[in-house]
Amino acid sequence: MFFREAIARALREEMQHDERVLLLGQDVGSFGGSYKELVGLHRQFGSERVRNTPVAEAAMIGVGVGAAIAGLRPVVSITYMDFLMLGLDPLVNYAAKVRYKTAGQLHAPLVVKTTAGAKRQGVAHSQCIEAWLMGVPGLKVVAAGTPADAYGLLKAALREEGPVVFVDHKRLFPTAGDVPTGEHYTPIGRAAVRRRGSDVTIATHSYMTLIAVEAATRLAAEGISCEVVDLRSLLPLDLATVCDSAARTRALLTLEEGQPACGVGAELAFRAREQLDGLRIARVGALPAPVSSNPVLEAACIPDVERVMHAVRHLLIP
Amino acid sequence: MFFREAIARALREEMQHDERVLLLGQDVGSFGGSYKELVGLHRQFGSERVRNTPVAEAAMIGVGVGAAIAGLRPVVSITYMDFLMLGLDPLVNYAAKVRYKTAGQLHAPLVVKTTAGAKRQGVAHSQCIEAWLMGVPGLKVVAAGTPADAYGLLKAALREEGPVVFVDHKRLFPTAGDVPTGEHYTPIGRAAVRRRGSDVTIATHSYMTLIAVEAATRLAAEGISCEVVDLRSLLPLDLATVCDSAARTRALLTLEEGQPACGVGAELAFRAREQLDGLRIARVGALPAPVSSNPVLEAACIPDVERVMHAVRHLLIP
Amino acid sequence: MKPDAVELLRSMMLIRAFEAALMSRPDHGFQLLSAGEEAVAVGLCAALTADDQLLCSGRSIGPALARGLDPNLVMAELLGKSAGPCRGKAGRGHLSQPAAGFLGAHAVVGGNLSIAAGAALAMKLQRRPGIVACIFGDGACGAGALHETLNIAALWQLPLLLVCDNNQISVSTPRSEALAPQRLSDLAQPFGIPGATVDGMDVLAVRDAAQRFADRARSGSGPALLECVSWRFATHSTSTRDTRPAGEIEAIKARCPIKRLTAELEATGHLGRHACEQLQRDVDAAAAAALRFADAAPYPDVSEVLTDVY
Amino acid sequence: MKPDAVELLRSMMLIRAFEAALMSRPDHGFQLLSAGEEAVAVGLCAALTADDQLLCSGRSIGPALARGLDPNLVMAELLGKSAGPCRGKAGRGHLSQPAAGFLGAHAVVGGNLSIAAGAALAMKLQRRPGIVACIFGDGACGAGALHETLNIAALWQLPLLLVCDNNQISVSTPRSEALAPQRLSDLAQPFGIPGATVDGMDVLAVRDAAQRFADRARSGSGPALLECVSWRFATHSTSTRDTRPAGEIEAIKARCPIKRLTAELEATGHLGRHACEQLQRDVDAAAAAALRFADAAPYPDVSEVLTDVY
Ligand SMILES: Cc1ncc(C[n+]2csc(CCOP(=O)(O)OP(=O)(O)O)c2C)c(N)n1
Ligand SMILES: Cc1ncc(C[n+]2csc(CCOP(=O)(O)OP(=O)(O)O)c2C)c(N)n1
Ligand SMILES: [Mg+2]
Ligand SMILES: [Mg+2]
Repeated sequence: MFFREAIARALREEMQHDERVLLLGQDVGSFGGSYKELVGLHRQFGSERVRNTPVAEAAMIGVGVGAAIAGLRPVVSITYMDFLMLGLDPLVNYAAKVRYKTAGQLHAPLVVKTTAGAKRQGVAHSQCIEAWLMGVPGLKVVAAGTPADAYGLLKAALREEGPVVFVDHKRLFPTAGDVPTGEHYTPIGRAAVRRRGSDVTIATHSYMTLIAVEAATRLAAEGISCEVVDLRSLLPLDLATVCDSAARTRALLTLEEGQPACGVGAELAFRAREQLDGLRIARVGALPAPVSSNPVLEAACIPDVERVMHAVRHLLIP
Repeated sequence: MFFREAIARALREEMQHDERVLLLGQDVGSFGGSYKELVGLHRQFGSERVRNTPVAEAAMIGVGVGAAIAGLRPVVSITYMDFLMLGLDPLVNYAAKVRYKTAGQLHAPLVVKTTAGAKRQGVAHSQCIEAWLMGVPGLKVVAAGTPADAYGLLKAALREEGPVVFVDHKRLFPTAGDVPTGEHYTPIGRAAVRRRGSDVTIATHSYMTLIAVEAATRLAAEGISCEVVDLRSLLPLDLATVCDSAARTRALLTLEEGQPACGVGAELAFRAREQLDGLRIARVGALPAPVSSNPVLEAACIPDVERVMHAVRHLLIP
Repeated sequence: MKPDAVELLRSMMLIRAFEAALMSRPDHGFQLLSAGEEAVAVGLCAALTADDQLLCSGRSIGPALARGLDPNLVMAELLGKSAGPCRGKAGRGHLSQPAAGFLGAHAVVGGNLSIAAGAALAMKLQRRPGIVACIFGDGACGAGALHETLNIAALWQLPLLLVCDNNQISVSTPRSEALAPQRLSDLAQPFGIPGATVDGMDVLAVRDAAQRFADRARSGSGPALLECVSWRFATHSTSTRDTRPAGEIEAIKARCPIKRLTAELEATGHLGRHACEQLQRDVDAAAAAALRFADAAPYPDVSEVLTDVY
Repeated sequence: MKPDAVELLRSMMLIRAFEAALMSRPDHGFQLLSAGEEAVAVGLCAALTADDQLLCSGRSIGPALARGLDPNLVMAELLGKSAGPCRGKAGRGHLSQPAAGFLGAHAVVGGNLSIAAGAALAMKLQRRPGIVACIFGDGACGAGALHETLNIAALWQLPLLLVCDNNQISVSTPRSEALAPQRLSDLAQPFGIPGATVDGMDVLAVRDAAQRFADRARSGSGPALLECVSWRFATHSTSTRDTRPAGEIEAIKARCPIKRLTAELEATGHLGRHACEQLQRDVDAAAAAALRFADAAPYPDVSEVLTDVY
């Protein structure tokens, strides 16, 4: 099953189970989403529950939160994560805080689904800002790297009591993978080991998981054994799985597509080192520049297999 | 001179020097700013150059950037850093990227002045999100801790070619300190050692510098000698000053008022450890919760002298 | 004149008395007062039923009390006590009691507009009988949130009543310096949303206009925008300086909505001087009781800093 | 009919030919085409002078060429080559050449509105003779950015001409599903800003309306909002599927602004068949030359990934 189909399936099942689930977003209707990840939902559930919205990210999230506190379970689709910036006020200043500020009188079971990452779309359609969200108490943040997790995490997100940001990735939609035919939920807060290895732990998420696995495969030919951990959940972080692995390998490489400064890797490194004394750590992320749509410059900016291999080799120099 | 007066003085001098400097913001006019930090500017420079705006943070920053690329040097005042969220799209998606995407045809000498931190104003008027900005290539980010730096950094920001976010703090405005009578500029990208010490380096910024110095004073009575580094510039970070200090003390405590996850401390720790093997590090930041206006809960959430002292003692346990 | 006018008067007087009592505790920090603007909240709430929900800006004391929240609980919340409906976590600016029809305050200017629309969407989709009302200031009319919300509310015909409490100032900025439109209710026009501007110092005018729009929304005919032109008596917050000349403030206070309704009721024989004094004693007593209640209540335990985050 | 109508025709034909040439290089990735909407950009640019600046949305090929940018450079930029004015860093969606009066494209829907207002503020404060024009789509009319910009532009009487290229669709979403207003130019009304709606397939109508508003802005009388009702011929981007039925697209293409002006010019004797064919050969040659130029140009060096960040 393709990643994009896994998303549609998760939404379809949850919308069947629960009348309160509805989908709001730009071009979520008969168009079926910018990456065909919503195909069929509009036909099945109609325009009441699958609603095209104006281009108004702030109000889209605001309306989503408002509907959530009043009893619905909205999924708001923000086509590009860059434009989540336009809706951070309702997400961060309201949704993430409403349970706290009302002392539990209200809660906001809202899922914001958004697409991160670079795929030749330029400076304002390529960013990965999930690290920002990791510093927002009250939010949960997940990022699937496989069709099975796209399915399982989205379903789990829709059963949460509070707001969840579900991050997918332009380059993942056309990837394929097994998804169990039976209904299942991927627990939020648990990482997954994608490949076993003994020399170094690569901790990553989303599309970069594929890059890490590819790098690991090629490094195996050099005699370097990489364990690849797909974080899946960024808030909360599954430190235990990362540390179990790193305790064995004694070396941790964090890999993210976004900016490394104050990024996912910086956080993971800090917390892993609190647990594991003397752990060797390096990080790989985008170069400190905007992501151009230019094929040469985009490729140079974001991490690729070569850079990961290089970083692993370098980390393992005694 | 009070911190708030240092801001007004910096703006006054730069507006006198350079006709292109203008000030845009809510209540920046005869009211003189929410913390009296702009008093006198409207009277001196008039409504053309000191412009009250509507409550429209997105457009305020957008207008600022637009004016900057077209030849002015605007200062946009965003009263509370929480509301910077409303203007992140023009700041991050445009201002920070315009030089890059035009290959240097355009640049945006814009200063966004905004006030961070908690002072009994509740969940949406207390946040410190400067760490988000540290992952935005193209931006510079400074945060003054003293009146002299408020003056010097703001003046330096106004001489930059690209966008600078100048972060001040509600609790700093009424603090006093020496400001040289002669005109001067604090170079962006250089930290300052506020107190010399030998056992531990406390790296911090903004209002937390005062907390760190107070903790250091009290720890001295216990025989613990703290060096306090005021980062002043968060992007770029002055790693050299922090590492010079930490190379001597062999222990680094990072202290910030905001959330530590993916925070300033996480970044600093990562980079300091790349330079200094085996450095002991701990971090102190807000608890993982929104900041309530409640006196008990606000005080519990954000770092105070006791928590810093406790963290230092704990870090120094062999 | 409708028979419930005395009730409206009492409600306005309670707000005024409550705020006076609150002001005797400056040690609890600043507050955003509703004095002068009582008629907007009270007139609007007279048109709401128990099925409805009300949201408002940080200037929330008037709306909360007008909506019928227990003054004791409101006072406790404002003073940060755990007896408040939000256990003192919300305090000023974020007060709420959804079970009492008060989704409540949000201190981000314009921030509650789209949230109110979302709540109205939920009401509509769940075929509940209620409507959603949202009070916001003139300041919020400069924010894009209003435009986005008007458009969505019109497209989806939401049961939403947007009420602009246009006190003609935002902190220190006069409305004329911040807003180009001559009448703020005109902002609804391009969207095909009905709008009206009424005298916000006249509680009966507010109530009648609100009733008309509320009935309309309730019957499924969609949103409306009601502008109530009011005057702020106090400074923006109790810790803010005023930039208005003292003489101007005196003139403003002369337009008091309470005095105005009192005079009308007395002139038409609906209220005697004695009954009026009794009302005053009642609300003063209620305010004093609220303060005693709040004073006696404890602050939340420090451990609550980490509860109800997720 | 003004004598420069043939120039307008040529400009529209150049855009069409340029895009046809560009389409022969799908290997360079998707593009946002202006086919069908040439009259909006060309009509507007006919009213601008060298002192003015133009901004636009990501659908920027028409605006760039209409503004007079060298097709060679534009093609190079779109194909990511370092001979482009932005050295291939901008590419589609972010094309600019400020020295040529084109502050340029910004691919955030609505994102250029307030930036255009800021540029207009700079023009005004520096007492420069120019005005700023900004083209945006109907989609951007759902965004709060328009409201905030209209308000500020009106308050400050900015020399700003806002031009909505209303092609009646946003990706797949028909304008009627996304926008409540009947006429988008009505959105200017509450702010006291003059607005007009013209046939965006009629380049002369666009030019005349733009000229009127541009003159007005130039004379210090402030901003205006011009809505041009147009039709998008192609899919949203060259990699997007179309949801419109094939028959509908055929009908749309029949309204071609180029055919229309050609017919008018021929009917009035301003253009012979021969001259028209010559025009076509000219623009085809220019487009082919642009493609050759761009193909021959190198990609930027990989080291440029870190240049011009600060
Ligand atoms: C988005 C945002 N920007 C700025 C502020 C700071 N602020 C708090 S109240 C206020 C004035 C708002 O004026 P108005 O909407 O007219 O309400 P009023 O205070 O008059 O009741 C401002 C600017 C805020 N809370 N939110
Ligand atoms: C803020 C924002 N949200 C979403 C998008 C994705 N997007 C790109 S173009 C587009 C359609 C915009 O429609 P319109 O403004 O009518 O312009 P058109 O494509 O018709 O020229 C959308 C939604 C974006 N670029 N920016
Ligand atoms: Mg007001
Ligand atoms: Mg369109």
